[in-house]
Amino acid sequence: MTAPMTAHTPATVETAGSPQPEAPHAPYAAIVEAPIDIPALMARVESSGVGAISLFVGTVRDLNDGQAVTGIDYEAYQPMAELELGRIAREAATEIPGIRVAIEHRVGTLRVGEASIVIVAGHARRAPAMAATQRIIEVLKQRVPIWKREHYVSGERHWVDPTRC
Amino acid sequence: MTAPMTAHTPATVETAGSPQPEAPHAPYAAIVEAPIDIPALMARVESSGVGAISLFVGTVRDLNDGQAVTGIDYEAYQPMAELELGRIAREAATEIPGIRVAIEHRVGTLRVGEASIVIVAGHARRAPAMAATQRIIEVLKQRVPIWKREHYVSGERHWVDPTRC
Amino acid sequence: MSIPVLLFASYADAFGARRIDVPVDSPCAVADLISAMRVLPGGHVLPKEPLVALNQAWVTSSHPISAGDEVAVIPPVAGG
Amino acid sequence: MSIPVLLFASYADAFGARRIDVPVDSPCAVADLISAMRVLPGGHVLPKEPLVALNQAWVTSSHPISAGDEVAVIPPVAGG
Repeated sequence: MTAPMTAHTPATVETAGSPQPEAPHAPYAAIVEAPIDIPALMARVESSGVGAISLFVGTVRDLNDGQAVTGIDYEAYQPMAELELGRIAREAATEIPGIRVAIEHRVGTLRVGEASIVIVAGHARRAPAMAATQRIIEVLKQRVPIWKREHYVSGERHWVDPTRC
Repeated sequence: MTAPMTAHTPATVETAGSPQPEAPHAPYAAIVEAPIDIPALMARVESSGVGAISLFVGTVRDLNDGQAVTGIDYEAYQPMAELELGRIAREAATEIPGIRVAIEHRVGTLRVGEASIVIVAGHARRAPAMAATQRIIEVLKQRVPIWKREHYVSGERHWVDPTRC
Repeated sequence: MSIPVLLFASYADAFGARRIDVPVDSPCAVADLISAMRVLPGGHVLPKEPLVALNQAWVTSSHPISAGDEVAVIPPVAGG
Repeated sequence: MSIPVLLFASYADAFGARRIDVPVDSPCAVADLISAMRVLPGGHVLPKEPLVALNQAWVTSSHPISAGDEVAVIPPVAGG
Protein backbone atom coordinates (compact mmCIF):
# COMPACT_ATOMS: atom_id res chain seq x y z
CA MET A 1 0.00 0.00 0.00
CA THR A 2 1.38 3.38 -0.97
CA ALA A 3 -0.50 5.98 1.03
CA PRO A 4 0.61 9.57 0.37
CA MET A 5 3.07 10.97 2.87
CA THR A 6 1.59 13.53 5.19
CA ALA A 7 2.08 17.25 4.63
CA HIS A 8 3.29 19.42 7.48
CA THR A 9 4.75 22.90 7.83
CA PRO A 10 5.76 24.54 4.54
CA ALA A 11 9.49 24.37 3.91
CA THR A 12 9.74 28.02 2.99
CA VAL A 13 8.68 30.86 5.22
CA GLU A 14 6.07 33.25 3.94
CA THR A 15 6.88 36.94 3.88
CA ALA A 16 5.82 38.98 6.85
CA GLY A 17 3.45 41.85 6.05
CA SER A 18 6.02 44.44 5.07
CA PRO A 19 5.51 48.21 5.14
CA GLN A 20 7.81 48.46 2.10
CA PRO A 21 6.03 47.15 -1.00
CA GLU A 22 9.37 46.99 -2.83
CA ALA A 23 10.92 44.54 -0.33
CA PRO A 24 11.76 41.21 -1.98
CA HIS A 25 8.97 38.66 -1.62
CA ALA A 26 9.85 35.34 0.03
CA PRO A 27 8.26 32.73 -2.24
CA TYR A 28 5.72 30.42 -0.63
CA ALA A 29 5.64 26.74 -1.62
CA ALA A 30 3.84 23.88 0.08
CA ILE A 31 2.55 20.33 -0.35
CA VAL A 32 -0.96 20.15 1.09
CA GLU A 33 -3.61 17.49 1.69
CA ALA A 34 -6.68 19.74 1.89
CA PRO A 35 -8.31 21.29 -1.18
CA ILE A 36 -6.27 24.27 -2.38
CA ASP A 37 -7.75 27.62 -1.33
CA ILE A 38 -7.10 29.67 -4.47
CA PRO A 39 -8.15 33.11 -3.12
CA ALA A 40 -5.91 32.56 -0.07
CA LEU A 41 -3.00 31.63 -2.33
CA MET A 42 -3.62 34.73 -4.49
CA ALA A 43 -3.60 36.89 -1.37
CA ARG A 44 -0.01 35.75 -0.72
CA VAL A 45 1.24 37.61 -3.82
CA GLU A 46 -1.01 40.65 -3.61
CA SER A 47 0.74 43.94 -2.97
CA SER A 48 0.08 47.57 -3.80
CA GLY A 49 2.87 47.39 -6.40
CA VAL A 50 1.34 44.40 -8.22
CA GLY A 51 -0.55 45.18 -11.44
CA ALA A 52 -0.79 41.68 -12.89
CA ILE A 53 -1.41 38.26 -11.37
CA SER A 54 -1.10 35.10 -13.44
CA LEU A 55 -2.47 31.79 -12.16
CA PHE A 56 -2.10 28.26 -13.42
CA VAL A 57 -4.47 25.63 -12.06
CA GLY A 58 -4.00 21.96 -12.91
CA THR A 59 -7.15 19.88 -12.50
CA VAL A 60 -8.00 16.19 -12.73
CA ARG A 61 -9.71 15.45 -16.03
CA ASP A 62 -11.85 12.51 -16.94
CA LEU A 63 -9.79 11.29 -19.87
CA ASN A 64 -6.09 10.52 -20.32
CA ASP A 65 -4.53 8.74 -23.29
CA GLY A 66 -7.99 7.66 -24.37
CA GLN A 67 -8.88 6.04 -21.04
CA ALA A 68 -11.77 7.21 -18.85
CA VAL A 69 -10.34 8.38 -15.51
CA THR A 70 -12.43 8.54 -12.33
CA GLY A 71 -9.80 9.95 -9.94
CA ILE A 72 -6.08 10.26 -9.21
CA ASP A 73 -3.94 9.42 -6.17
CA TYR A 74 -1.10 11.94 -5.85
CA GLU A 75 1.88 10.80 -3.80
CA ALA A 76 4.91 12.91 -2.89
CA TYR A 77 8.32 12.47 -1.32
CA GLN A 78 6.93 15.18 0.86
CA PRO A 79 9.92 16.94 2.44
CA MET A 80 11.95 16.90 -0.78
CA ALA A 81 8.96 17.91 -2.92
CA GLU A 82 8.40 20.93 -0.72
CA LEU A 83 12.10 21.83 -0.79
CA GLU A 84 12.22 21.46 -4.57
CA LEU A 85 9.08 23.58 -5.06
CA GLY A 86 10.72 26.25 -2.92
CA ARG A 87 13.95 26.05 -4.93
CA ILE A 88 12.03 26.44 -8.18
CA ALA A 89 10.15 29.44 -6.79
CA ARG A 90 13.39 31.08 -5.65
CA GLU A 91 15.03 30.43 -9.03
CA ALA A 92 12.08 32.19 -10.69
CA ALA A 93 12.48 35.10 -8.27
CA THR A 94 16.15 35.38 -9.17
CA GLU A 95 15.50 35.29 -12.92
CA ILE A 96 12.47 37.59 -12.80
CA PRO A 97 13.21 40.48 -10.41
CA GLY A 98 10.16 41.73 -8.55
CA ILE A 99 8.16 38.52 -9.02
CA ARG A 100 6.00 37.30 -6.12
CA VAL A 101 5.27 33.56 -6.18
CA ALA A 102 2.98 31.21 -4.26
CA ILE A 103 2.62 27.49 -5.07
CA GLU A 104 0.61 24.65 -3.56
CA HIS A 105 0.58 21.07 -4.80
CA ARG A 106 -2.04 18.79 -3.33
CA VAL A 107 -1.50 15.11 -2.50
CA GLY A 108 -3.97 12.33 -1.67
CA THR A 109 -6.92 11.06 -3.66
CA LEU A 110 -8.49 13.69 -5.95
CA ARG A 111 -11.75 13.46 -7.86
CA VAL A 112 -12.28 14.65 -11.44
CA GLY A 113 -12.38 18.46 -11.51
CA GLU A 114 -10.33 18.99 -8.34
CA ALA A 115 -7.17 21.11 -8.45
CA SER A 116 -3.87 19.28 -7.94
CA ILE A 117 -1.57 22.25 -8.48
CA VAL A 118 -1.99 26.02 -8.26
CA ILE A 119 0.80 28.43 -9.18
CA VAL A 120 0.31 32.16 -8.61
CA ALA A 121 2.72 34.86 -9.78
CA GLY A 122 2.31 38.59 -9.20
CA HIS A 123 4.33 41.40 -10.78
CA ALA A 124 4.03 45.08 -11.61
CA ARG A 125 3.69 44.09 -15.28
CA ARG A 126 1.86 41.42 -17.25
CA ALA A 127 4.62 39.71 -19.24
CA PRO A 128 6.85 38.75 -16.28
CA ALA A 129 3.85 37.46 -14.30
CA MET A 130 2.75 35.20 -17.17
CA ALA A 131 6.30 34.07 -17.92
CA ALA A 132 6.76 33.04 -14.29
CA THR A 133 3.75 30.69 -14.10
CA GLN A 134 4.71 29.11 -17.42
CA ARG A 135 8.31 28.59 -16.40
CA ILE A 136 7.40 27.21 -12.98
CA ILE A 137 4.88 24.62 -14.20
CA GLU A 138 7.34 23.34 -16.80
CA VAL A 139 10.22 23.01 -14.36
CA LEU A 140 7.95 21.55 -11.68
CA LYS A 141 6.92 18.72 -13.99
CA GLN A 142 10.59 17.84 -14.53
CA ARG A 143 11.96 18.13 -11.03
CA VAL A 144 9.46 17.72 -8.19
CA PRO A 145 9.19 14.17 -6.75
CA ILE A 146 5.44 13.67 -7.06
CA TRP A 147 3.66 10.75 -8.72
CA LYS A 148 0.11 10.07 -9.77
CA ARG A 149 -1.87 6.87 -9.99
CA GLU A 150 -4.92 7.07 -12.21
CA HIS A 151 -8.14 5.23 -11.39
CA TYR A 152 -9.92 3.90 -14.46
CA VAL A 153 -13.58 3.05 -14.99
CA SER A 154 -12.51 -0.61 -15.19
CA GLY A 155 -11.38 -0.45 -11.57
CA GLU A 156 -7.71 -0.67 -12.54
CA ARG A 157 -5.18 1.80 -11.18
CA HIS A 158 -1.88 2.64 -12.82
CA TRP A 159 1.05 4.86 -11.94
CA VAL A 160 1.57 7.40 -14.73
CA ASP A 161 5.01 7.29 -16.36
CA PRO A 162 5.54 10.45 -18.48
CA THR A 163 8.81 9.03 -19.83
CA ARG A 164 6.80 6.40 -21.72
CA CYS A 165 4.58 8.91 -23.57
CA MET B 1 -18.70 64.64 -15.38
CA THR B 2 -18.03 61.31 -16.94
CA ALA B 3 -19.59 58.67 -14.73
CA PRO B 4 -19.12 55.09 -15.94
CA MET B 5 -21.98 53.69 -17.94
CA THR B 6 -23.99 51.08 -16.10
CA ALA B 7 -23.53 47.39 -16.76
CA HIS B 8 -26.53 45.21 -17.50
CA THR B 9 -27.11 41.76 -18.91
CA PRO B 10 -24.01 40.14 -20.45
CA ALA B 11 -24.00 40.32 -24.22
CA THR B 12 -23.11 36.68 -24.62
CA VAL B 13 -25.12 33.84 -23.23
CA GLU B 14 -23.44 31.46 -20.85
CA THR B 15 -23.51 27.78 -21.71
CA ALA B 16 -26.29 25.72 -20.21
CA GLY B 17 -25.11 22.84 -18.03
CA SER B 18 -24.59 20.28 -20.75
CA PRO B 19 -24.58 16.52 -20.29
CA GLN B 20 -21.96 16.26 -23.04
CA PRO B 21 -18.59 17.57 -21.81
CA GLU B 22 -17.34 17.75 -25.39
CA ALA B 23 -20.06 20.22 -26.49
CA PRO B 24 -18.55 23.57 -27.59
CA HIS B 25 -18.43 26.09 -24.76
CA ALA B 26 -20.23 29.40 -25.31
CA PRO B 27 -17.72 32.03 -24.12
CA TYR B 28 -18.89 34.31 -21.31
CA ALA B 29 -17.93 37.99 -21.38
CA ALA B 30 -19.32 40.83 -19.30
CA ILE B 31 -18.70 44.37 -18.08
CA VAL B 32 -19.51 44.53 -14.37
CA GLU B 33 -19.66 47.16 -11.63
CA ALA B 34 -19.33 44.90 -8.59
CA PRO B 35 -16.01 43.36 -7.50
CA ILE B 36 -15.16 40.42 -9.74
CA ASP B 37 -15.92 37.04 -8.13
CA ILE B 38 -12.93 35.02 -9.33
CA PRO B 39 -14.06 31.57 -8.09
CA ALA B 40 -17.44 32.10 -9.77
CA LEU B 41 -15.72 33.06 -13.01
CA MET B 42 -13.47 29.99 -12.80
CA ALA B 43 -16.53 27.80 -12.30
CA ARG B 44 -17.79 28.95 -15.72
CA VAL B 45 -14.94 27.13 -17.50
CA GLU B 46 -14.75 24.08 -15.27
CA SER B 47 -15.66 20.80 -16.92
CA SER B 48 -14.72 17.18 -16.43
CA GLY B 49 -12.64 17.40 -19.62
CA VAL B 50 -10.60 20.37 -18.40
CA GLY B 51 -7.10 19.61 -17.10
CA ALA B 52 -5.64 23.11 -17.09
CA ILE B 53 -7.04 26.53 -16.18
CA SER B 54 -5.08 29.70 -16.83
CA LEU B 55 -6.13 32.98 -15.23
CA PHE B 56 -4.98 36.52 -15.79
CA VAL B 57 -5.93 39.14 -13.20
CA GLY B 58 -5.19 42.81 -13.79
CA THR B 59 -5.07 44.88 -10.61
CA VAL B 60 -4.72 48.56 -9.79
CA ARG B 61 -1.19 49.32 -8.68
CA ASP B 62 0.06 52.25 -6.70
CA LEU B 63 2.58 53.51 -9.24
CA ASN B 64 2.37 54.31 -12.96
CA ASP B 65 5.02 56.12 -14.99
CA GLY B 66 6.66 57.19 -11.76
CA GLN B 67 3.53 58.79 -10.31
CA ALA B 68 1.88 57.58 -7.08
CA VAL B 69 -1.65 56.40 -7.92
CA THR B 70 -4.42 56.21 -5.32
CA GLY B 71 -7.21 54.79 -7.49
CA ILE B 72 -8.57 54.50 -11.03
CA ASP B 73 -11.93 55.32 -12.64
CA TYR B 74 -12.73 52.80 -15.37
CA GLU B 75 -15.26 53.94 -17.97
CA ALA B 76 -16.67 51.82 -20.80
CA TYR B 77 -18.79 52.27 -23.89
CA GLN B 78 -20.71 49.54 -22.15
CA PRO B 79 -22.75 47.78 -24.85
CA MET B 80 -19.93 47.84 -27.40
CA ALA B 81 -17.30 46.85 -24.82
CA GLU B 82 -19.35 43.79 -23.90
CA LEU B 83 -19.90 42.91 -27.57
CA GLU B 84 -16.20 43.32 -28.33
CA LEU B 85 -15.16 41.19 -25.35
CA GLY B 86 -17.54 38.51 -26.60
CA ARG B 87 -16.11 38.74 -30.13
CA ILE B 88 -12.57 38.37 -28.79
CA ALA B 89 -13.60 35.35 -26.72
CA ARG B 90 -15.26 33.72 -29.73
CA GLU B 91 -12.23 34.39 -31.92
CA ALA B 92 -10.07 32.63 -29.31
CA ALA B 93 -12.52 29.70 -29.31
CA THR B 94 -12.24 29.46 -33.09
CA GLU B 95 -8.45 29.58 -33.11
CA ILE B 96 -8.02 27.26 -30.10
CA PRO B 97 -10.49 24.36 -30.44
CA GLY B 98 -11.78 23.07 -27.12
CA ILE B 99 -10.99 26.29 -25.21
CA ARG B 100 -13.49 27.49 -22.58
CA VAL B 101 -13.34 31.22 -21.85
CA ALA B 102 -14.85 33.53 -19.23
CA ILE B 103 -14.01 37.26 -19.00
CA GLU B 104 -15.18 40.07 -16.74
CA HIS B 105 -13.97 43.67 -16.91
CA ARG B 106 -14.98 45.91 -14.05
CA VAL B 107 -15.93 49.59 -14.42
CA GLY B 108 -16.34 52.35 -11.85
CA THR B 109 -13.87 53.62 -9.26
CA LEU B 110 -11.34 51.02 -8.11
CA ARG B 111 -8.91 51.25 -5.23
CA VAL B 112 -5.28 50.09 -5.33
CA GLY B 113 -5.16 46.27 -5.27
CA GLU B 114 -8.64 45.74 -6.74
CA ALA B 115 -9.03 43.62 -9.90
CA SER B 116 -10.11 45.46 -13.05
CA ILE B 117 -9.97 42.49 -15.43
CA VAL B 118 -10.10 38.73 -14.98
CA ILE B 119 -9.65 36.35 -17.92
CA VAL B 120 -10.11 32.61 -17.36
CA ALA B 121 -9.34 29.92 -19.97
CA GLY B 122 -9.82 26.19 -19.47
CA HIS B 123 -8.59 23.41 -21.76
CA ALA B 124 -7.71 19.73 -21.63
CA ARG B 125 -4.04 20.74 -21.91
CA ARG B 126 -1.80 23.40 -20.45
CA ALA B 127 -0.32 25.15 -23.49
CA PRO B 128 -3.63 26.10 -25.17
CA ALA B 129 -5.07 27.36 -21.87
CA MET B 130 -2.05 29.63 -21.26
CA ALA B 131 -1.94 30.79 -24.88
CA ALA B 132 -5.61 31.80 -24.70
CA THR B 133 -5.29 34.13 -21.69
CA GLN B 134 -2.18 35.73 -23.18
CA ARG B 135 -3.82 36.26 -26.55
CA ILE B 136 -7.04 37.62 -25.06
CA ILE B 137 -5.42 40.22 -22.77
CA GLU B 138 -3.29 41.52 -25.64
CA VAL B 139 -6.21 41.84 -28.06
CA LEU B 140 -8.46 43.27 -25.36
CA LYS B 141 -6.03 46.12 -24.73
CA GLN B 142 -6.14 47.01 -28.43
CA ARG B 143 -9.84 46.71 -29.18
CA VAL B 144 -12.20 47.07 -26.22
CA PRO B 145 -13.58 50.61 -25.69
CA ILE B 146 -12.65 51.10 -22.06
CA TRP B 147 -10.73 54.02 -20.56
CA LYS B 148 -9.09 54.70 -17.25
CA ARG B 149 -8.55 57.90 -15.30
CA GLU B 150 -5.85 57.71 -12.68
CA HIS B 151 -6.10 59.52 -9.37
CA TYR B 152 -2.78 60.87 -8.13
CA VAL B 153 -1.65 61.72 -4.61
CA SER B 154 -1.66 65.39 -5.68
CA GLY B 155 -5.43 65.19 -6.17
CA GLU B 156 -5.09 65.44 -9.95
CA ARG B 157 -6.87 62.97 -12.23
CA HIS B 158 -5.81 62.18 -15.78
CA TRP B 159 -7.15 59.93 -18.51
CA VAL B 160 -4.46 57.44 -19.52
CA ASP B 161 -3.45 57.57 -23.20
CA PRO B 162 -1.43 54.44 -24.09
CA THR B 163 -0.69 55.89 -27.56
CA ARG B 164 1.50 58.53 -25.89
CA CYS B 165 3.71 56.04 -24.01
CA MET C 1 -28.19 66.49 -41.86
CA SER C 2 -27.10 66.24 -38.22
CA ILE C 3 -25.34 63.21 -36.78
CA PRO C 4 -25.60 62.43 -33.07
CA VAL C 5 -22.15 61.35 -31.82
CA LEU C 6 -21.40 59.55 -28.55
CA LEU C 7 -18.31 60.73 -26.65
CA PHE C 8 -16.44 59.18 -23.74
CA ALA C 9 -13.67 59.84 -21.25
CA SER C 10 -11.19 62.54 -22.43
CA TYR C 11 -13.30 63.37 -25.52
CA ALA C 12 -16.41 63.88 -23.39
CA ASP C 13 -14.33 66.19 -21.19
CA ALA C 14 -12.94 68.13 -24.20
CA PHE C 15 -16.27 68.61 -26.00
CA GLY C 16 -18.06 69.17 -22.69
CA ALA C 17 -20.77 66.58 -23.41
CA ARG C 18 -21.30 62.83 -23.65
CA ARG C 19 -23.34 63.30 -26.84
CA ILE C 20 -23.15 66.05 -29.45
CA ASP C 21 -25.01 66.69 -32.71
CA VAL C 22 -22.64 67.36 -35.60
CA PRO C 23 -23.94 69.04 -38.80
CA VAL C 24 -22.66 67.34 -41.97
CA ASP C 25 -23.50 67.22 -45.67
CA SER C 26 -25.29 64.15 -47.02
CA PRO C 27 -23.96 61.63 -48.07
CA CYS C 28 -21.34 61.52 -45.33
CA ALA C 29 -18.36 59.27 -44.59
CA VAL C 30 -16.57 58.87 -41.24
CA ALA C 31 -13.78 61.20 -42.45
CA ASP C 32 -16.31 63.95 -43.20
CA LEU C 33 -17.78 63.67 -39.72
CA ILE C 34 -14.33 63.93 -38.15
CA SER C 35 -13.51 67.01 -40.28
CA ALA C 36 -16.71 68.65 -39.07
CA MET C 37 -15.87 67.81 -35.44
CA ARG C 38 -12.37 69.33 -35.66
CA VAL C 39 -13.78 72.88 -35.96
CA LEU C 40 -16.06 72.51 -32.94
CA PRO C 41 -14.92 73.64 -29.47
CA GLY C 42 -12.82 70.76 -28.12
CA GLY C 43 -12.06 69.43 -31.60
CA HIS C 44 -8.34 70.06 -31.12
CA VAL C 45 -8.08 66.87 -29.00
CA LEU C 46 -8.84 64.63 -31.97
CA PRO C 47 -5.74 62.83 -33.33
CA LYS C 48 -5.05 62.44 -37.05
CA GLU C 49 -7.17 59.28 -37.31
CA PRO C 50 -9.48 58.96 -34.34
CA LEU C 51 -11.09 55.60 -33.56
CA VAL C 52 -14.70 55.41 -34.71
CA ALA C 53 -17.39 52.82 -34.02
CA LEU C 54 -20.59 52.52 -36.05
CA ASN C 55 -23.40 50.53 -34.46
CA GLN C 56 -20.92 49.23 -31.87
CA ALA C 57 -18.36 47.88 -34.33
CA TRP C 58 -15.06 49.43 -35.47
CA VAL C 59 -15.03 51.16 -38.88
CA THR C 60 -12.40 52.92 -40.99
CA SER C 61 -12.48 56.55 -42.15
CA SER C 62 -13.98 55.78 -45.58
CA HIS C 63 -17.05 54.06 -44.12
CA PRO C 64 -20.38 55.78 -45.00
CA ILE C 65 -22.66 57.01 -42.22
CA SER C 66 -26.43 56.70 -42.61
CA ALA C 67 -29.19 58.44 -40.68
CA GLY C 68 -30.01 56.34 -37.61
CA ASP C 69 -26.53 54.84 -37.20
CA GLU C 70 -25.13 54.80 -33.66
CA VAL C 71 -21.85 56.71 -34.04
CA ALA C 72 -19.14 56.88 -31.37
CA VAL C 73 -15.83 58.75 -31.66
CA ILE C 74 -13.52 56.96 -29.30
CA PRO C 75 -10.43 58.06 -27.37
CA PRO C 76 -7.35 55.80 -27.25
CA VAL C 77 -8.52 52.70 -25.37
CA ALA C 78 -6.89 51.73 -22.09
CA GLY C 79 -8.71 48.65 -20.84
CA GLY C 80 -7.22 45.79 -18.90
CA MET D 1 27.65 -1.79 4.75
CA SER D 2 23.87 -1.55 4.29
CA ILE D 3 22.15 1.52 2.81
CA PRO D 4 18.52 2.29 3.71
CA VAL D 5 16.72 3.38 0.53
CA LEU D 6 13.35 5.20 0.36
CA LEU D 7 10.96 4.03 -2.35
CA PHE D 8 7.76 5.58 -3.68
CA ALA D 9 4.84 4.93 -6.00
CA SER D 10 5.59 2.26 -8.65
CA TYR D 11 8.99 1.42 -7.10
CA ALA D 12 7.42 0.87 -3.68
CA ASP D 13 4.90 -1.44 -5.38
CA ALA D 14 7.63 -3.33 -7.28
CA PHE D 15 9.96 -3.83 -4.32
CA GLY D 16 7.02 -4.43 -1.98
CA ALA D 17 8.18 -1.86 0.56
CA ARG D 18 8.54 1.88 1.09
CA ARG D 19 12.01 1.41 2.54
CA ILE D 20 14.57 -1.32 1.89
CA ASP D 21 18.07 -1.98 3.16
CA VAL D 22 20.51 -2.61 0.32
CA PRO D 23 23.88 -4.32 1.05
CA VAL D 24 26.80 -2.58 -0.75
CA ASP D 25 30.59 -2.49 -0.53
CA SER D 26 32.21 0.58 1.01
CA PRO D 27 33.01 3.11 -0.47
CA CYS D 28 29.86 3.26 -2.58
CA ALA D 29 28.62 5.54 -5.36
CA VAL D 30 25.02 5.93 -6.55
CA ALA D 31 25.73 3.63 -9.53
CA ASP D 32 26.91 0.85 -7.17
CA LEU D 33 23.73 1.11 -5.13
CA ILE D 34 21.60 0.89 -8.28
CA SER D 35 23.55 -2.19 -9.47
CA ALA D 36 22.93 -3.86 -6.11
CA MET D 37 19.20 -3.03 -6.32
CA ARG D 38 18.82 -4.51 -9.82
CA VAL D 39 19.36 -8.09 -8.53
CA LEU D 40 16.76 -7.72 -5.74
CA PRO D 41 13.16 -8.88 -6.29
CA GLY D 42 11.46 -5.96 -8.10
CA GLY D 43 14.78 -4.61 -9.42
CA HIS D 44 13.66 -5.20 -13.01
CA VAL D 45 11.53 -2.02 -12.89
CA LEU D 46 14.57 0.23 -12.63
CA PRO D 47 15.37 2.05 -15.89
CA LYS D 48 18.92 2.45 -17.20
CA GLU D 49 19.53 5.58 -15.14
CA PRO D 50 17.00 5.89 -12.35
CA LEU D 51 16.52 9.23 -10.61
CA VAL D 52 18.27 9.40 -7.24
CA ALA D 53 18.06 11.96 -4.46
CA LEU D 54 20.58 12.23 -1.65
CA ASN D 55 19.49 14.19 1.40
CA GLN D 56 16.53 15.51 -0.59
CA ALA D 57 18.50 16.89 -3.52
CA TRP D 58 19.05 15.37 -6.97
CA VAL D 59 22.42 13.65 -7.60
CA THR D 60 24.04 11.90 -10.57
CA SER D 61 25.19 8.28 -10.72
CA SER D 62 28.82 9.03 -9.81
CA HIS D 63 27.92 10.73 -6.53
CA PRO D 64 29.36 8.98 -3.42
CA ILE D 65 27.03 7.74 -0.70
CA SER D 66 28.05 8.02 2.95
CA ALA D 67 26.62 6.26 5.97
CA GLY D 68 23.75 8.34 7.34
CA ASP D 69 22.74 9.86 3.99
CA GLU D 70 19.02 9.89 3.23
CA VAL D 71 18.84 8.04 -0.10
CA ALA D 72 15.74 7.87 -2.31
CA VAL D 73 15.47 6.03 -5.63
CA ILE D 74 12.73 7.84 -7.48
CA PRO D 75 10.30 6.75 -10.22
CA PRO D 76 9.65 9.04 -13.20
CA VAL D 77 8.00 12.13 -11.71
CA ALA D 78 4.48 13.10 -12.74
CA GLY D 79 3.55 16.15 -10.68
CA GLY D 80 1.40 19.01 -11.81
